[in-house]
Amino acid sequence: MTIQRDDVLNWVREYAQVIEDNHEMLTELDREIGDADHGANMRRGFKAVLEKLPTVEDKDIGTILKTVGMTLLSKVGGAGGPLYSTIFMKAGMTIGAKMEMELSDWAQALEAGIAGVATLGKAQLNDKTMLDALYPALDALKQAIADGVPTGDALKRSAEAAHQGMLATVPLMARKGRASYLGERSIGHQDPGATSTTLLLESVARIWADC
Amino acid sequence: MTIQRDDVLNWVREYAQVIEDNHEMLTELDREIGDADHGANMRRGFKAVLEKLPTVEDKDIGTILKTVGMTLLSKVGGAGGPLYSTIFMKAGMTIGAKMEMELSDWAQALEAGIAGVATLGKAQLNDKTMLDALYPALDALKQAIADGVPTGDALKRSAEAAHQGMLATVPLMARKGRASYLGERSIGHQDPGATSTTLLLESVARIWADC
Amino acid sequence: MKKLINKPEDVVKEELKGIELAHADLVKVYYDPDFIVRADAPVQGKVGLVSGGGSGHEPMHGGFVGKGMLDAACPGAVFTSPTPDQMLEATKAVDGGAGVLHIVKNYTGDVMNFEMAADMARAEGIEVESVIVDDDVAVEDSTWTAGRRGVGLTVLMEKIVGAAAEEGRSLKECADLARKINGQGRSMGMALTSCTVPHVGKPSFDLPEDEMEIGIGIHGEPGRHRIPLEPADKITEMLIEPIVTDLPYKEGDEVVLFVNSMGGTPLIELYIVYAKAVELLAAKGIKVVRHLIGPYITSLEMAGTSITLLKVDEEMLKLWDAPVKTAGMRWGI
Amino acid sequence: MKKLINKPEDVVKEELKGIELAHADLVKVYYDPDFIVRADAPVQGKVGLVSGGGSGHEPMHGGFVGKGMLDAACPGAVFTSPTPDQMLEATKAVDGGAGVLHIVKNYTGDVMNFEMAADMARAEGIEVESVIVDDDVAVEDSTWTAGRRGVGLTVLMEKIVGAAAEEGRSLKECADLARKINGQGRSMGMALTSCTVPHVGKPSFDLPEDEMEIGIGIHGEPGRHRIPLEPADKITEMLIEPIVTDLPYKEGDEVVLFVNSMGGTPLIELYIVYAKAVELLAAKGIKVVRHLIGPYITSLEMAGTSITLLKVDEEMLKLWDAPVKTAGMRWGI
Ligand SMILES: Nc1ncnc2c1ncn2[C@@H]1O[C@H](COP(=O)(O)OP(=O)(O)O)[C@@H](O)[C@H]1O
Ligand SMILES: Nc1ncnc2c1ncn2[C@@H]1O[C@H](COP(=O)(O)OP(=O)(O)O)[C@@H](O)[C@H]1O
Ligand SMILES: [Mg+2]
Ligand SMILES: [Mg+2]
Ligand SMILES: [Mg+2]
Ligand SMILES: [Mg+2]
Repeated sequence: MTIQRDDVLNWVREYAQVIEDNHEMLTELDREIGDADHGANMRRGFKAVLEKLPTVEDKDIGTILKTVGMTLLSKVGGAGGPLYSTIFMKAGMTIGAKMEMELSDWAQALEAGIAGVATLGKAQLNDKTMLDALYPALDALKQAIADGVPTGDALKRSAEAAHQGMLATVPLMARKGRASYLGERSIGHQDPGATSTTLLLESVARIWADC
Repeated sequence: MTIQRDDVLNWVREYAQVIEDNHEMLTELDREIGDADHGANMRRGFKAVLEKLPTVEDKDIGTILKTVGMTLLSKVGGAGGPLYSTIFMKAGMTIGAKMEMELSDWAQALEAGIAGVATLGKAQLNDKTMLDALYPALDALKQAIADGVPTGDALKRSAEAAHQGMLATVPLMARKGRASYLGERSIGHQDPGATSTTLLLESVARIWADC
Repeated sequence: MKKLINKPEDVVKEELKGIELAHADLVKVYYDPDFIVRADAPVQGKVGLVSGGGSGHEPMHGGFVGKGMLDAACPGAVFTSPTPDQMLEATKAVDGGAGVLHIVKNYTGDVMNFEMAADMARAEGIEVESVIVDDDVAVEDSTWTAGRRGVGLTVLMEKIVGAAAEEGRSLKECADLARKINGQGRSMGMALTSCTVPHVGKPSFDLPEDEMEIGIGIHGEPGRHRIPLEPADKITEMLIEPIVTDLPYKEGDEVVLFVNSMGGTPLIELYIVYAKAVELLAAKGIKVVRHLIGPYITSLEMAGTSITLLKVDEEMLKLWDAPVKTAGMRWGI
Repeated sequence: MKKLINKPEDVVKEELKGIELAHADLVKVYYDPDFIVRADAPVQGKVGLVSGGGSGHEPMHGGFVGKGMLDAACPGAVFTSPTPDQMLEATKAVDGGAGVLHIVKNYTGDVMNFEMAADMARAEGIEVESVIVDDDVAVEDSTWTAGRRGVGLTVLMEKIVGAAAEEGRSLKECADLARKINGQGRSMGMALTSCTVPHVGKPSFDLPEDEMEIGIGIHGEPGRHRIPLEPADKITEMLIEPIVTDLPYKEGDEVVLFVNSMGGTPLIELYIVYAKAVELLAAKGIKVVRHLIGPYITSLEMAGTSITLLKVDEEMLKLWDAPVKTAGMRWGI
């Protein structure tokens, strides 16, 4: 089955709810090694997204994702704002004016989004950033597609890989973002951005499980 | 027996030590209903007095007391500074250039000092100030002298009256000084100034017990 | 106690050293007795303005010494009024032949010490007038008590009378103006936290996390009432209302609105209070024509705010706008 | 959490309201997107200076908008860098035809958002240059990391480059001057207490009564080291030493010394730190020719201090002394 425009809308709404439910946890992670705003920023952004969404409900997937990206850009701020905005914008630009897409389209979109994050933030794997969740998730997704795994399972594997990547940030010393100012003291804490992107990919897997 | 110049010097030194030993208690009383400095101020003042004392050790009682008063005036500050200064200055002026004095001289000196405090501070009995210890102490002293009580006992009665007056400040509502700003909330606390003057009269009674 | 200090007993001296090093272009600092005078004191033919009080209220008063404001300030120990010898020396140092005005906040200690200093200065042939500031509506005014405290209005008075003295007005004119200001100004303050006097080493009062003190002074004295925490808008109302009804300020009045930080409250919060205060006053037809926002009369690191209103006329406004060049307040020069 | 606020999410908007009401003579305030511009913007033919960053650092940056300093400031949420649309609108509002300089503190978020805004502005035909401030010696400088943070030097840069722009210098000249300043300035900060971000409601870090954080930033991030409390003199040494050795500052250098309060530290303590800092520098032959002492770049109500040194030449000094008229810094006008 393909992923419909409405599946995309449902996923965005679901993720907004996930943020609403987890913003305190995200802010708390950021309090430990950052500046205690990641949850609050994402929450402000996705509240605005929910308000904006009705204006593009009848539009194509690319337009929807780009609109989410633009909204995040003007509402989130901080490092998270441009980075999350880029994920959605590049993904939207990659998918383009489609009303439905294949899993492979999603994989390409995600790849473009992640490449955007890497370009913008100049971070690498193991710098203790969201990339540590995103890269493994993308690899797992591409592998699953290559192995012919059905959509639901493929997305699940991708989300699980993100989750592992997120956990793997704990022992790392941060080299990018605000946590890097802590040097050695950043060790032993889970990266907030890797956590919120894991939640993002988990909500994808949940909502598109039957696609 | 009469009170010698050296008895006066010994008493001033003793009181300086009493302040050193009790400044924290006095400041704590002042913290509760004032601005937490009465002990610190008195301590600063009597440290300076101890430094100054050698320069007048061979002088008469009046000069010694006036010197103490002048030193307190320039070192204590706050309300306590001028008030304590006045006690010593007026007492010294009243006694004058004597090398020894009778108990009645002391009573007159104390009366002059207390009158100075009343003029300067415009407080009355039961306003919850040092006068609540000083007035009863003076009355008791004068009564004891009239009754022909020996010096040591007379001073003891005077100190005891001060102590009672000090305790009697607890239920009062302050009408003068910084504690008055607290209104009803000043009730239930012992006045710091009444406490330090009681210590003053107690040290007199101790040091001049055998005069 | 967490403070950037060395020994508690050295705080004031070391602070004075810093002021001396930083502001040699504005002031001269004298020690034992301690006082701060304008670099060009005495200014011949000008009334000398002297104020003083305990330390711990910075920038008041030492930060207000300079052209267009005070001629001298006498810093006492932390929260302890200074001594007559400081005031006497300061008075002598700034007397330019036109007499000296003492601006005294109404605290028993300040009043008594300044009175003695004035007597001593007069004995030395200097003409001295004293003005008492007692603007704190949190304290009931009665002849039976020590009366109201002098708080925020002191800052506004020092600025305006400072400009008048700079203009060359006589001692009597300066004193009259100061008394007029005192008649038209009112203040009230509140605290979210206490402060810690260095030599005491623990907070002057203990305030639970969900309570505040209303009607505090500037010396870490507890306030008149302790009540549950409220939002900024409500707190602003609780300060503005008693101020406005006390004078009372009336529709059509033009005022200087001074929103002061007690030390630990940051600017971001003061602007929130300021916005609400302007709104409340506007609803009563009272117009804010000038303002002062920031930590000008503080209680060490206490968190909280005080609000001062001063009803002004054109003359006062002109003096308010006149140039001033001090470490703590500066414009026009 | 004890703050003079209403709802945490309204803090910045209500603050802007207060700024708008108080400083209408200096600035205009715009909402959604939020930014503050000089009242007379755009000034034709003048380079426009735009900065911005999270709120909670007041008076920076909004308090530095006005003649002789910034043309616009973009306030983000508390401790969160603002968004490109704010920066773009601010850039458009101050472009007087001579181009716009973005002064950006080196934080991943600030840099990325300002980069995007600059791209968008250029796409609309405005010439934009960006300068990154990264003066915090507490952070190791390496191409593998996010690099050093921009802290206290930002204030000095905004003043000096503001004066240069006011003088009519070109965009390139302003940008070059800003980069020169960045090359000659270094800072380091410490905290005695944490601060509480309104929407978080609890302290950003927990600090025992007998410890302090050395090498903090301005966003409530913990510092590099947590160590036992020390006297002010020792703390001053711990800040001055790494600053001086980093550039390094040398005998004969003339510097601006900036002793900053993180918010909750009162002036009385800053002067103690200042006095010691001057003494330490003098011992190395480094001469303090100008200073700034007070809460200029803060972290809400955090207690602590930061020290900034800027090596200056005659040109920079002249620009430092040039008139400035903003809510947070004013002289000569
Ligand atoms: N250079 C970077 N590249 C990729 N991700 C980054 C980079 N810098 C920060 N991040 C991510 O952003 C997260 C922090 O986001 P947020 O708290 O919203 O922004 P800020 O750090 O500006 O407060 C970090 O946990 C990290 O995952
Ligand atoms: N008007 C007054 N008359 C007599 N005693 C007074 C008066 N005002 C204050 N006192 C005394 O002074 C004491 C406080 O002294 P101190 O703490 O040294 O001064 P301050 O109140 O200026 O801090 C009070 O406890 C009270 O006994
Ligand atoms: Mg963050
Ligand atoms: Mg006291
Ligand atoms: Mg006192
Ligand atoms: Mg942030």
